[in-house]
Amino acid sequence: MVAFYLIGAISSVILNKKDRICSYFSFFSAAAGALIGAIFSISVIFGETFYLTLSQDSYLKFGFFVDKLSAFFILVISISVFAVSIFSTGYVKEYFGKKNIGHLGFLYNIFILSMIFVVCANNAIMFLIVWELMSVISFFLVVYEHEKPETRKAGFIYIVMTHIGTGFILLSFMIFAGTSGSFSFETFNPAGLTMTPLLKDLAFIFAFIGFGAKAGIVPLHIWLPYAHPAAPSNVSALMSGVMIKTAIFMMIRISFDFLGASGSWWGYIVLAVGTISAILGILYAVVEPDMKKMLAFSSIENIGIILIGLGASMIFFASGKPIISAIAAIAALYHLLNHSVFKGLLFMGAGSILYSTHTKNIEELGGIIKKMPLSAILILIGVLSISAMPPFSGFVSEWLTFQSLLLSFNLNNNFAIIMLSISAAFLALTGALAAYCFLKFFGMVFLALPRSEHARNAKEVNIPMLVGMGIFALLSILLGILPVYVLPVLDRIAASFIGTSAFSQSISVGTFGMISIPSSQGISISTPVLLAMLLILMLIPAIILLINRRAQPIYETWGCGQPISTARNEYSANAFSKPVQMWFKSLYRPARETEATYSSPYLKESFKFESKIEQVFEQYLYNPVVDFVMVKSRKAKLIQTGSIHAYLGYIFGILIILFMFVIAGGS
Amino acid sequence: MIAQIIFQLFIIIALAPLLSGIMKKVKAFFQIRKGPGVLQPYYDILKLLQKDSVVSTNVSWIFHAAPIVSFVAVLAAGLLIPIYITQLSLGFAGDLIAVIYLFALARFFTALASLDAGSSFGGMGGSREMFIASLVEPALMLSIFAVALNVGSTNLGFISQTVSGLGFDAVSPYQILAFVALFIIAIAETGRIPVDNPATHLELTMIHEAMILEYSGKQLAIVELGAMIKQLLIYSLLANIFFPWGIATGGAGALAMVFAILVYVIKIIIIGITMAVVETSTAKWRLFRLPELMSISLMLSFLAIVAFIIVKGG
Amino acid sequence: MIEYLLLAPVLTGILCFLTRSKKQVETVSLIGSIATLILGLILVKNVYQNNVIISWTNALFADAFSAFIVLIVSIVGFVASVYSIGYMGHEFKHGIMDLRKLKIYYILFHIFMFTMLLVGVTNNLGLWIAIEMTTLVSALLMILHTKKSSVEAAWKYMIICTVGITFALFGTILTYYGAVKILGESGDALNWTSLIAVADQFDPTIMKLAFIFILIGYGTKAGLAPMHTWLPDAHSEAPTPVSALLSGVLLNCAMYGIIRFYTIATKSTGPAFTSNLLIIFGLLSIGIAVPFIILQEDYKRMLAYSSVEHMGIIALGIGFGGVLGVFGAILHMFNHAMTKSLMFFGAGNVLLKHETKEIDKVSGIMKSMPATGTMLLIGGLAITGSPPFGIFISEFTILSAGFFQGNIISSVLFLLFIIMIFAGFFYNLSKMIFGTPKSGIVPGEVSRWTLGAMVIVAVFVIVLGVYIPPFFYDMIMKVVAVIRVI
Amino acid sequence: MVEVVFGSKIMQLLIAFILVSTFMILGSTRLYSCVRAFGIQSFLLACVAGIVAYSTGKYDIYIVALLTLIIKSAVIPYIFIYIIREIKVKKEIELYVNISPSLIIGGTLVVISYYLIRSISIISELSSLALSASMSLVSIGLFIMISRKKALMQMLGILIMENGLFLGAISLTNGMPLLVELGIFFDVLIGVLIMGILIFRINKTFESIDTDLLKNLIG
Repeated sequence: MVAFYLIGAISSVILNKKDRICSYFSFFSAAAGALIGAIFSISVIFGETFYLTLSQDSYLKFGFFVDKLSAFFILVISISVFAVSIFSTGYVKEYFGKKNIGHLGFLYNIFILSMIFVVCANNAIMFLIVWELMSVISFFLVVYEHEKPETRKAGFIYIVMTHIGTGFILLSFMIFAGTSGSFSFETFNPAGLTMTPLLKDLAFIFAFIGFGAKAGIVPLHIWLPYAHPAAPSNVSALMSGVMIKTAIFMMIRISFDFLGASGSWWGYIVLAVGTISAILGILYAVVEPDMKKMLAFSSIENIGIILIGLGASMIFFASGKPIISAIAAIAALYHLLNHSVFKGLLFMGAGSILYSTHTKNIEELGGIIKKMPLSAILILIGVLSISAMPPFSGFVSEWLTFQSLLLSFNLNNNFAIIMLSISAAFLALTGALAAYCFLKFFGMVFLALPRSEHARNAKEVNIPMLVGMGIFALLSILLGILPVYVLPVLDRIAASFIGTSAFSQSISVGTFGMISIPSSQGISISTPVLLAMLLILMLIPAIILLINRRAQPIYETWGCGQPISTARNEYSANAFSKPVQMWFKSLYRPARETEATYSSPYLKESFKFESKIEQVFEQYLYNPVVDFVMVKSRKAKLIQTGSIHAYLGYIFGILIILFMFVIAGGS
Repeated sequence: MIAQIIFQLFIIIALAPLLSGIMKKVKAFFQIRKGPGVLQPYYDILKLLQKDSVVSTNVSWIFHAAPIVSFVAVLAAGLLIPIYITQLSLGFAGDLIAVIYLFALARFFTALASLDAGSSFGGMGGSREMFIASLVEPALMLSIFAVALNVGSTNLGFISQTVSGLGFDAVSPYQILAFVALFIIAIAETGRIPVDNPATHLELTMIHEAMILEYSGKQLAIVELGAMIKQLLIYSLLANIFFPWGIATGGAGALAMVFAILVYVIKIIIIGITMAVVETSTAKWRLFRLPELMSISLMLSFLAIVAFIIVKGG
Repeated sequence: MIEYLLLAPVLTGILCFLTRSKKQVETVSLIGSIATLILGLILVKNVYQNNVIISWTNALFADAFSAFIVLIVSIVGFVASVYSIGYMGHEFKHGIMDLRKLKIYYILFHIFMFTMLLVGVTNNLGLWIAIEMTTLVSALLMILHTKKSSVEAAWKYMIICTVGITFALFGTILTYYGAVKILGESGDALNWTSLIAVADQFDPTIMKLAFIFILIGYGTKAGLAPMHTWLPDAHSEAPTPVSALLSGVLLNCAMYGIIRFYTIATKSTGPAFTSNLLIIFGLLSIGIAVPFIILQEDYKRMLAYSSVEHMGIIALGIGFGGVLGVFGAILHMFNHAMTKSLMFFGAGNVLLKHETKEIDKVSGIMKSMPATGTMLLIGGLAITGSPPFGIFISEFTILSAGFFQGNIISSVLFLLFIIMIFAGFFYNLSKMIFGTPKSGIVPGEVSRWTLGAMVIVAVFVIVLGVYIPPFFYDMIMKVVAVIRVI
Repeated sequence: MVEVVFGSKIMQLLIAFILVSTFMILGSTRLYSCVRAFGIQSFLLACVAGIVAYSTGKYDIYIVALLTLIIKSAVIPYIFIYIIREIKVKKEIELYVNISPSLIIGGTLVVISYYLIRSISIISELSSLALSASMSLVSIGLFIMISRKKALMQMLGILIMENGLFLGAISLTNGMPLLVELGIFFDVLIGVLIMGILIFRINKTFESIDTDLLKNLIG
């Protein structure tokens, strides 16, 4: 597996002159590597853990440790890499003339390789090296088109935020290493249990902030909406589909494996942060005109949902209900899998729209369904599954998360019930807003009349891109219809880190692929039957429509009389999300600039309307800190005055101080 | 098993227009006018089925698919809701959350179709509908939470069975609170007066109507029927979760079923009338005051949970 | 054996003096630096076998630590001479340098090498003389270009360092005074070997006083915090190969002096006093470097401040003590020498191409000089301590030493400063590297030599990040044994 | 170890004279008088070294004394005068701190160094007088460099500090081993030469040797 990625990387460097061949070569080897990765991970999930240590006697020991949890993540990585690689062979054609493809291919393969290493590192030093390697390589990928100034800004914010994250991770590893004496992860586990509660809490908090910065939880999320849109689409599909998940992977490993999730209030923090990220993520997504930025915000939202699942499972685990905690963990893992599938699909969709219309702004698009019918259907599937519509994959994981939240009544402490119910309400609000946001996305981009030249001459994308998207679309339907096969796999993984398998006692798989949680009384769902029902019932309206065929004359849309053929009085994306803007005015603080030019005092010639949403977090959290540092360092610069006399004065001063220090110390 | 499904379908499709006819009749009565006959909706639908349907130029396949999908989604939800018998043959296929998400699917497609025509009415209707939906869902979820807390499961058949088993002492404080919350949500879901005015085509007040403005002929018939069925289902939800007395429990004889159907029809009519009374007595609220209405229902369901904890927690 | 090592650079210096044409000068200097490198490696191998070599009436002395310094000096010296052939060749072509100046440059270059090697190998007080000579020679090297700023920088460098070194002399005298009281008047009262053996009997207060003067004296030379003021001027004004030598190696030699006295002082005054001083100075230098790197306009000055920061880190490492701390510091010396010279070479290429040191006036290096661009990026990432490279390993060891030793506050401060420096450094670097190149810049590399030098050093930087070869590991452990003599 | 010597009157007299010469430099406003005072100071230093050599019977110190006499009191002043004549520099010295306050500061510095050495009681009573003199010489040298604008004066400051150290060395350890002393002298000489070259270069580029102009390398 590793070999394939390496071949991909090296080949793309060698052949970087001849674009076409090298792009095929590098991306196909990546796809092949993904296939083997998938097989390898399934074998580990059903087989036993896999150890390989190629350590030398010297200071740096490199070893691999692949248990069920990391195998699951390798599976997730491999699936998305497989589809995205096929997609990128087509997508990369856009860069043929302009950019160096070998460069992209090389970075792409190393990026995947580093992600896989991150997931199966077995000691802290190697983990940190590979973790930062992943961020550095993804930084290069983000800055691939570095002509545009905003890509540079995005790259810079991204690399600095990940570096701060690594700083926190380093701190938490230090605490572990302090108690366990050595840096390998095996010793972290016993160390985790023996630590004093304060140290345990500190280690958890640092790890949570560190990995949260990478996962993009709310206070630390500002880099995500910059970095993902700046990267080429196939890379951003991978980044938000998979890279963020590696942070979740480490969070699970640290909180469950190392610290045994014993701190009771940890679960509440994770839950609260998850809920806030979900809400704020989607709120910003709804009002975002830029396609890829909207998808980046919605990744923050989905990370929030995964964290809600994780938080609930930690709460249950801490209050001694392993079975329900296993269910909640399964819900989180399932949503993680689904998210990497449909988010990958949507990013690829956005990429193909960008490929054919060369613009990311929804306001300028419209009516593309007539020009790109195939990708429209695929993206529709993606949109339906992300807004958790029944027969699709999003629904199952959302249903599971809701059920795990609803199961809280088994807990006897009331605070948990209230907290979980509030987060359930917020989860519902996020779900609805997600539907709202993606409806706006699909409606504005694909339906009605094209609003700009770009949209008018959009053309269908080439085959590999469609195939890539097709794979993911098929997967999201399958994941939606056949959760029955996925759940036992997830349960085995959840059992690996929670200890009890939820499957044996509670979730049983009945006929027709029904999942029921009889731990209480018969909560059950079976999507295959639901879909079957939908299809059968389809007949009734079909019959009504077909009985006596009637003519269907085509005529102008109804515009209260005057003909409206232009796209000007269509509902624009901004208008569509206006109600939400009004309702959340305090959060967005919308700024409006209107500019009107008058041909004569009465006749308004043109009217330009500009509304901007204020990035609250950036304004009030990050800029003050940066300004403070700048002001302080500007003052500090005065030390270097340039006059030699001042410098001699410094030496004289320090001499006197030390002298006093000695005399005080000495006598 | 299949017979039971078809029978349930038949009841739903038959009763839906009757219910809206009765409600129109009651509203007319309150507005001291004679108003159309109770069976008027049936005639409307039959008339529409004979008409041509005019389709706008810049429309894609979604416009044609949307009515079918939304009608089917609502019907599927119908099969999951206990109308007259708790042991539904397809009961295991979905629970309360599945029903809500089926309604969401229906709403999603109608809103999508509204955008397709490219007219500003459709866009406005779609955006307002989704806006209200995003307000309704948290309140809805919390009320389900309240109900599920008491019963322990969200499976509809199971809920109505346990509540009917409880007999009269089911009417405890949190049940009532949950009912009122659900009632307010029902108004929003079915597009009744304080939230949306079903009867008019005036841009200011119409939300649901605006979305289906473009439809005509057979497609309009399907959409109208779908809306009526949705209304019926929501009311039957209200009826069978909170006052399921008289619903036939599993394995009961034919007689019990007939009795159950009769009781069900009466209950639905009572709720219809109360809804009509509410409609005529209140004026339509401004769109941006609706969040207040929704937060009332949110608070109510939250109180229901707290009440439940106090009662059960002790 | 050590004499040959010292002889080689002097010989090359004289030979350069005799040569006539540019070609000859370059070949002679290249051969000379290769000879120095080989001799240096031989010395290291000898020391690796039989620990200590003393020769020439024990005025010259080489143990594991000085062998390590000789290793750094010879490697960086060799690479710098390769680089300067390309660099000076380019300047020669552009008429900035005539033959006479070129010859002076090479002569001084090799004498500078000689003085630095001398620092490594001399016995106690010889150290002071050697460092004094390095100052003198490097000051001369700085005034090759008769520009206003380089003259000013040279003058400041000269005055501040000489003042610093006079303090160091006073410190050495005090140590000598302490030693004489015990060892008597005999000549060898100043040699390391005898001093360390008897160090614990010294009078603590004298040693404390002596250590203060030494710390200030050699601290000025090493660029530790309050005395660092000359460093940015000197390193940014000197010709690039010289500034690479200056910050890559010279600072290490000064640090070598401090550590030598540190071992003696800790034996007599106990670790608390000396290591706290080192930690304070270390943190101060890292802290002072932060604002200057964030708000910097001149990229060579930015590199100079990052040298101040790295010297602070080494001092911190030694201050934390323990096997881990000292191991980290020594490894850091080597990594820093390599990475800093890589960065200076890159900066040199940029300077030759863009003729300006302003960060804002330079952009799009990745486009105009892809090879230098990637090297600069790798170096930039390495210098700020991001993991896949060597510096991260040494900083990680120092940090873990700090945590294990229990002084948490200083380690957390250390981490905070590094992150801020990363942000500032990368902000400036990315402004230079990415984007579209300014008009009028002809793309293409400066010359094969400069690129070759950079590649050699880049190999060290990358390899050491991932894999520390066993023999290198043992050598450092030997050095650690010498330092942590307690 | 040598005890008797330091107690003797001559030594104290010489040390006092050395202090007087430093104050002459502090007080003077003209270059020539400073250089001449420096010459005297080095001469006195040579005598001190001679006496120490005579009393301890260590012959190498004689050579050292001779060396100081030749280099410090003859060669270096000649270099100074050559530089002054060559650059035709204005005779007066611009000052940051004018004469009277610098004299007062010089005085306080002497008192402080005396008190400092006194507080480090371990150093034997005998050499404390010489040591405090050397400490004060060092601090006054530093002060001269800080307070005078002329580059030449900064050179002079360094040399005064050098003398202070030499005095300290002689008084503490009766002279370092010969090889080391030679090294120090050799370095000092080259140092002065190179500073001379630097001053010529400054004069060529800045047309004056006022260090106030050397201010444009900031930040």
